[in-house]
Amino acid sequence: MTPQAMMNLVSIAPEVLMTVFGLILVVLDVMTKGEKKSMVGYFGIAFMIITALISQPAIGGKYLGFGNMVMWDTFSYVFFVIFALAYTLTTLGSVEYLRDKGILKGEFYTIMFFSIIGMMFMVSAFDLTVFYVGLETMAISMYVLAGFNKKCAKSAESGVKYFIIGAFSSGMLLFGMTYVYGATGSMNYLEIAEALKNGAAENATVKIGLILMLAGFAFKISAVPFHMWAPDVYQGAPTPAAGFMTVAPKAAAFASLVRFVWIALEPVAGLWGTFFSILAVLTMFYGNLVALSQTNVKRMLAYSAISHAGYMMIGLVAMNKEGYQAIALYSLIYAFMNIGAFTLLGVLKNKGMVEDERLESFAGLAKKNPMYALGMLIFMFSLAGIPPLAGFIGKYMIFMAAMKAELYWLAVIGALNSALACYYYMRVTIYMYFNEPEYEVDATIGRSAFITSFIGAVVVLAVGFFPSAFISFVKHLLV
Amino acid sequence: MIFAVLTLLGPLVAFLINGLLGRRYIKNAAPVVAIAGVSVSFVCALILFYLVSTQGFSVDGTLYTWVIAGSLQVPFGILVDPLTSIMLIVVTTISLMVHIYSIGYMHGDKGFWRFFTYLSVFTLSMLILVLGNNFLMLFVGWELVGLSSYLLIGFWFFKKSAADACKKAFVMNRIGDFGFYIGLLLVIFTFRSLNYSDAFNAEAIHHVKETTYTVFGMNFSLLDLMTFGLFCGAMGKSAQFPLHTWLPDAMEGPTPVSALIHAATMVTAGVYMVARCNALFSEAHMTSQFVIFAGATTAFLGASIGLTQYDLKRILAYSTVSQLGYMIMATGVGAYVAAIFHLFTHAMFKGLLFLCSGSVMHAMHDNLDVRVMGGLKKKMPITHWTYLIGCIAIAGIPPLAGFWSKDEILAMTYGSGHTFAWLVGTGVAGMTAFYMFRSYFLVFQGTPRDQHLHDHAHESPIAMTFPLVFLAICSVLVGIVFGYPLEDGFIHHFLGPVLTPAHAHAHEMAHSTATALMALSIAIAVAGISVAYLFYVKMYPVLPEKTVKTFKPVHKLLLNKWYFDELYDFLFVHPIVMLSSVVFWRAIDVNVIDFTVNAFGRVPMWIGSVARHIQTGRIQTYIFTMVVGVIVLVAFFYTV
Amino acid sequence: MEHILSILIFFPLAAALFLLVFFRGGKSTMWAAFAASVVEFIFTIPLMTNFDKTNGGMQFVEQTWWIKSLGIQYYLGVDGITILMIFLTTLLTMIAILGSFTYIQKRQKEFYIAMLVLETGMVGTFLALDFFLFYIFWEAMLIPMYLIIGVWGGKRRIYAAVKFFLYTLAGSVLMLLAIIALYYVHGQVTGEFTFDILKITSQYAAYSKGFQMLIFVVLFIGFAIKVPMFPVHTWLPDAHVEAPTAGSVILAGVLLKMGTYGMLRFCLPMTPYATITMMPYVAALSVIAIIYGALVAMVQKDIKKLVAYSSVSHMGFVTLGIYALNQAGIEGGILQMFNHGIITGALFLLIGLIYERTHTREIADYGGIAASVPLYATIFLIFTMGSIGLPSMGAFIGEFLVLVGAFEAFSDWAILAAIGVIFSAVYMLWMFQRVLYQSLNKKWENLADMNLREVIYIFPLLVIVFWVGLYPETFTSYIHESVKQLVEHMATAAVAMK
Amino acid sequence: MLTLAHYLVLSAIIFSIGIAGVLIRRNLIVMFMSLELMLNAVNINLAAFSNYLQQMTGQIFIVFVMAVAAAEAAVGLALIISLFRNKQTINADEINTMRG
Amino acid sequence: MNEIFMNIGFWVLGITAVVSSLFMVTRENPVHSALWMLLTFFAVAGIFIQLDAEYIAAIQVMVYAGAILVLYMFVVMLLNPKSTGFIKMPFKVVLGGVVAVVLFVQILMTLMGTGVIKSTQLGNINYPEGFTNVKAFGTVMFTQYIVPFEVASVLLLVAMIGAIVIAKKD
Repeated sequence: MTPQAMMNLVSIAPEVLMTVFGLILVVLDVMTKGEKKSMVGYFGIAFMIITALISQPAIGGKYLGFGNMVMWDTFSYVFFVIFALAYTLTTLGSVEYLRDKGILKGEFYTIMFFSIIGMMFMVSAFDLTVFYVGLETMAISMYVLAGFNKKCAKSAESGVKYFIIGAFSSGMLLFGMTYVYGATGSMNYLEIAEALKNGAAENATVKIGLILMLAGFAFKISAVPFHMWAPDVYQGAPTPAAGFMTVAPKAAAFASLVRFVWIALEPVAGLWGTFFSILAVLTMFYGNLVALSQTNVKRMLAYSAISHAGYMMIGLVAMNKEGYQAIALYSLIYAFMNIGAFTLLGVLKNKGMVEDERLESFAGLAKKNPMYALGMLIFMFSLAGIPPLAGFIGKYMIFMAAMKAELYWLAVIGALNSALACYYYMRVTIYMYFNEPEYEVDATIGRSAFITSFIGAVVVLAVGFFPSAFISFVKHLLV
Repeated sequence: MIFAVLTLLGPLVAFLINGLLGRRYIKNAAPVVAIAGVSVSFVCALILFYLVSTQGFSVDGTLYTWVIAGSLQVPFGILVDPLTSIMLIVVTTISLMVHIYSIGYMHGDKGFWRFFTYLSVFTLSMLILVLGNNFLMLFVGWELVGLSSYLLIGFWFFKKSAADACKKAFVMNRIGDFGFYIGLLLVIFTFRSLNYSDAFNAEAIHHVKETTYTVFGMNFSLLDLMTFGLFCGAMGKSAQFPLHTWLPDAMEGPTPVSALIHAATMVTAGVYMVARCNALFSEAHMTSQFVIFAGATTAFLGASIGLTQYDLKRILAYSTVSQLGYMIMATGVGAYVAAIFHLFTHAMFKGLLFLCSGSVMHAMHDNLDVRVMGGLKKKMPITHWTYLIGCIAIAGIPPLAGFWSKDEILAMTYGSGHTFAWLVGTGVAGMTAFYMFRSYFLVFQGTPRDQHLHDHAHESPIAMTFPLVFLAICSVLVGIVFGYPLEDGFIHHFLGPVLTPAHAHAHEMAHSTATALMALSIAIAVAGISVAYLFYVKMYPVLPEKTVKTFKPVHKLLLNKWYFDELYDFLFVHPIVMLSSVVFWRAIDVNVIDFTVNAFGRVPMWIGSVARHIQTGRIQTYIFTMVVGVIVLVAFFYTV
Repeated sequence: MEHILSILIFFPLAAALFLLVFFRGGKSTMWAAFAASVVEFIFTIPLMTNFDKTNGGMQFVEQTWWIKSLGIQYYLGVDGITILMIFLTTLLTMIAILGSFTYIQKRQKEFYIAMLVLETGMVGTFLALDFFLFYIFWEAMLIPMYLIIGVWGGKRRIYAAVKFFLYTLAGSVLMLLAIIALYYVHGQVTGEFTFDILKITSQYAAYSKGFQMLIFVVLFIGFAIKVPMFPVHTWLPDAHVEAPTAGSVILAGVLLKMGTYGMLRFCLPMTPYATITMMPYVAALSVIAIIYGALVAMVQKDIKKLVAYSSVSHMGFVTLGIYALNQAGIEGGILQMFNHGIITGALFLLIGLIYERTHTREIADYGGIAASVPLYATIFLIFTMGSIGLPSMGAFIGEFLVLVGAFEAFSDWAILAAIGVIFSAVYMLWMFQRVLYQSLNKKWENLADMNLREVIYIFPLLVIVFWVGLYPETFTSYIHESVKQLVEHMATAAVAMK
Repeated sequence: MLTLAHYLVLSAIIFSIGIAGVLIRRNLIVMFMSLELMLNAVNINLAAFSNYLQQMTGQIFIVFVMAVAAAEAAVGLALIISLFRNKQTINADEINTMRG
Repeated sequence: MNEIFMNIGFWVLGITAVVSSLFMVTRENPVHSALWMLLTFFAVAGIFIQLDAEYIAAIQVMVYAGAILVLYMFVVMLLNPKSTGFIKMPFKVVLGGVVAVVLFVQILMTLMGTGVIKSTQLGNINYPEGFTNVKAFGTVMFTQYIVPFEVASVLLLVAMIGAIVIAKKD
């Protein structure tokens, strides 16, 4: 094998491996019945672990194959691990939920699994075609996941909403992409960058094309004003799917965005810097302010997810190494805390411990079920970014990046927003701990959901105390 | 040194024993402990006095370093000099007598042990006050006697009046202490030390004599400012105008307390302090003028109010105020020795008078209104005679104690050229004689006005009469023993070295003038007594009633104590309470600050609840927003 | 002795975990928690005895990398300024736990766990020498305190807890940015990117005046909220009133000290130019706090609220002393921090224990109870007097030193501050009179006096109050050298500034 | 003379009509059709640029767009059917149960 | 001659495409809309041919007109939805139209502002010797763009599974 062929193979090997595993899952799905369907998910976890173990690139190693089309490096790997974690946690947390809802189907896991392949392509793409197809793979999977609970009108509604708006945004993305392609003459990131450097940036169509493209990206990361779908979709989607959707696709969008803007758009940094700083401010404020007035916890978490995208955008705007490292770390931590929170939310609701995710129905949860209340408390404070919990480390890295880039004003706005955000997270804890229960419920929660929330909580605590490992994990990231 | 420490230890140990074990174990044996403690002090005081007077013994030692802050080091130190030893004598004597007296007086009270515990605290504090060798020790004692006073006035705390009175006493004193505090700070600022030995160093004082100090943009002489601050403390403690109003109210406490604290010892602490700081005060001319003014005013105010009161203890209280005014006035004119001398004699006879009043009260079932008494001389002979001796002493009839000291003060005042002050002083002497004898006549002479009460009256037990007799003897003797011959007696030689000799002026005064003054003051006293006799024996009750009718507004003014309490309420208490509750608390704290704070919470909530309506749930709206977003962004980037 | 500081920090946390796993609430939990706090307190004794008082620098230092890639260390140390605070913290926690045995009736296990976790946070805050570590502990304290107020508090506990939390948080989020800014600026100056407090401090001369001003203001606001200084004090009355006794004790006793501690450790030495410039303004704020706090305290109807406002007033003295920037002032400030912790802590305990019996905190509901609870009355009186600043008790020494220091630095403000001495007597005694004196309210005729447990937990405080008052050197000797260094540091900076 | 601009403008017109269609119609299926219209506009652009740049990339991208369009059509219509089963409507105005 | 032919072709096809898409958007009956869309698809296919993309034109007809449109028709028939027409509020209809126009104007202005695009005349793509459009397309597709092509297979697989799982009646 020539070195080039070797390179090619390595660059795409993880995805290929994943695809093979995905196909095995499809087969497994057919072979299992009823309760056993959860095996599909568990096998998926095993496959993820296998892939993660064997696909780890050497530190600093870059495998760019297929004519600069796909890149496998630490950056891709770290985000792959994030997706894998999101998958693992969601799978563990979802079995019980799906069973209770009567939608325990292997497809849930298969689709989630394939969506991760799409995300991996998005992240490792060095060419807009690969990126686009990966993006759509992910997006279509997400539409399906959102509408997965067919019997529930809300789920169907959220699926359709997500789908229509998503398709619209990818239309805009594409339209923008065509102009960029037209002006630079290529779909390849490196060539785009080259062309932009050589004067294509002067071309006015590039500007409008980029704005349309970035708007498409902004849609994926749910940045204001392209965020409108997010609360409705998260609220309607099956809770584990919602948890997954707030984490993995967003991380993928951010990662691919980082790749794109750092490599392809490096010559027009001013443009996207301004673009995302405007959006970051809007996103943080809008997400937090509206979350304040929510009475449905799931919806509140949806808005909070929007605001978290705002914080992460600060890392993007910082335009330094710390910035995207912070984004990676943030996504990683966010995976644990948000999926943990969503899992708990879903399970508690299904068991009747909370009603309809209403805030008031959380009253006295600490009495009804102290362990889960404690878990929820940890997730809430972590999301709020209170040390020593993991969420703080994430925010801290973001602020570090912003300060380094001398984006003081953005850092200040971010900090103020995180103070503002505290209130609505706290409100959940207020109801859980400070109020008397509205009604008594006797219910036990299954093992897998417990494990998910337990892992989430433990990691959230552990990262708070020993962030070193996590930080050094992302420290080797290089775009 | 050892004796000095022992002096302190006596009451301290007594206090600890009674305080910790009193309620459960000692109970009625409390006086034994307390008296043992104070006896130790008394004996030590006598020994110290003996040593100081005969061997020129003195101590200025440090027990340990108390406060250290950078270069400033304040020792917990003891100073024994003639002034101290005199004060020790006064304090321990009266204290011992009151302790003994209290066995009888407080017998059967629920808080018997508590009372003696407090008395021990007081004695201890007072001893710290006089024994300290620096300003901070003085201040400690100063505050601690305030505490004891608070505790003892409020001994019967379930009476609202007592509870009010003790608080008032403490707060009024605190107002003075504020000044004291500033004084202290200025002393530190000036001398970098709080030790008397550093502060009263003539060279150091000379050094800062001309220095001015800026406060709130105004320039003052440093010494004036410092001494004025210190004097504010004295005004509080010694009940000088305008901080005098607490003392009469303090009579809510048990009578022995009034005798000990509010007549003989604590209230004279101010005089002691000014005398102690004579080195500073004599250089501070502005302050001296103020001291004289305050003293004279107080003397007059006290006496004038005393004229009309009907409550026996209040009469004595105003008399105390008035006498304190005398002493302060004396310090103002530089007659420190005279002031201390008067302090000494006053302690004896005023202590005696108060104890007598307690005895009367005991007999009259705690009734103190002089209008219902009368003719008690038969029923209570010892009380009667001792009270009479006290009255004569205070009126200033030779050779009893009051004459010697009071006359000296007046002479000094005249001699120093403060004629107006002298005039006031002389007038007050007459008034004093009048109202003291007024009380005497009303209580002991004449016919009983409430037969029922009279029938049940009886002489007090021995525990109470013994102190009366003892103090009566003292009242007769101390003046002549210590003060004879006038201005050249034992006390002058004794205190002279510590208290700057008072007067150039005095020595210049012709002998004939001195004699004339003496005669005048005796005459005034006699006149006062005669008028009292006329009013309250001969022509009672016609003449008093007629006088009251004639001078109705004046009488009312005096009866109501010049309306000082009401004035203070109107000027300070109400405005401050209103300001605090209406402006500071309700308006600023709640409605401005907290409102703002809550607004930081509410405004985002409000914005959020408005902004959420953008989220209509319709796909078209969402897409519309996206498109508008793109349009705006495009427009933005094309214009930028 | 090697890891005494780490032990001090993490022992309570370990104990909390132990409680979490092995206990099910009830009596045994209480005693276990108490035992843990006693052990923790005992750990401070070797710390106190082995402390080298002639050394003004950091002692018992522990230093390893925590997050090496970001220049964050696990760096602990204790100096004269902190050691008293450590002592205070462990002592008060112990007492507060003992004082909660009967007060806390529901969810006992959680309560004691929260208390122990809180202790970890507090000790950690005082010991951290790494800015990042400090911030972690600083914020981490909020959660247990928030729960203590919110779960076991009074009627308006939710409002109070939220207010406490958000208020403090709002102050400290910007602090985080200031910390990061210092990190970068220090990095630019020296090439070494670190959160080491001592290193960042040592480079103060390299920070421009404008930068110092900015950092100062941000840090100061964060700390001032915690102190709390006028006009950011309004969380305090609510939090104090609603918190359970132990919460109030810790809040008043330790948490408020964090603000002033922060000023001493950060504002002063790190941004000396700004400190010197801002000195008079801070003094003005302090004086306003002293007088305003006292006046507002005077008209309160709720005992706890009154004591809460009195804290504002007393803490005003602390800040006044600290910003006098001289030996006497700073020492006085530190000592006053200590005293205020002891005295106000004791007052809250006393109020708490009577509240357990009467279930009211309205002053008007009481009256004359000294007749039925004489021992209580006596002890209450002692602490009332202590709070007033009666000589022979601790607070006097503190106030005195503060005023001496302040008088040297800004005499006019010191004079105004001394007025607080009057008002403190007014409001405390007025309250005392209305609660304990006057005629006995018939309702409380059969009120039970303090029992043995209550006497036991008050007793150490009683001893300390007099100890500090009569022989403060036991305590001040710890702080002399450190304060001296700090003052010299400020003086050097002042010279450099000119 | 046909320039690149002609095609680009044509595609822009169709794209705008597509957007307008999404915005003004309330039948989900028609809205979806409008989305297809937008994709067609994209395709015209791509083909035009492909011609202009003299390379195949643009045309190849069209194939991917079509593949995606087909996939979307499958999933999207399935979702619409699922919604219709639940709510008996495919009226965009009526699927607003989640809002605020 | 060729050029005139091209010109005529463009205008005819272009106008057809625009008009038919306008009709598609504005017809109340979804079936009509679908039929108008069909016309648009054909017109666009013609444009592709003009742009030297014969292969694309072919699959445009096959995929869009043949597959996707049929799917639409099928669903329309299946659901036979009662609701047709526009969103109810005319104000919003106008607003929707307005923003679409505004966006169009912005794009137009951009295009007009770019000289290169305005003046470039399009011609035929020059293929290497022996290459036709399809061959060239295939060569590039299966060499350079093999990866996205493979990814597209995953995409279609997901879409298939998803469509089944959603549409299937349990």
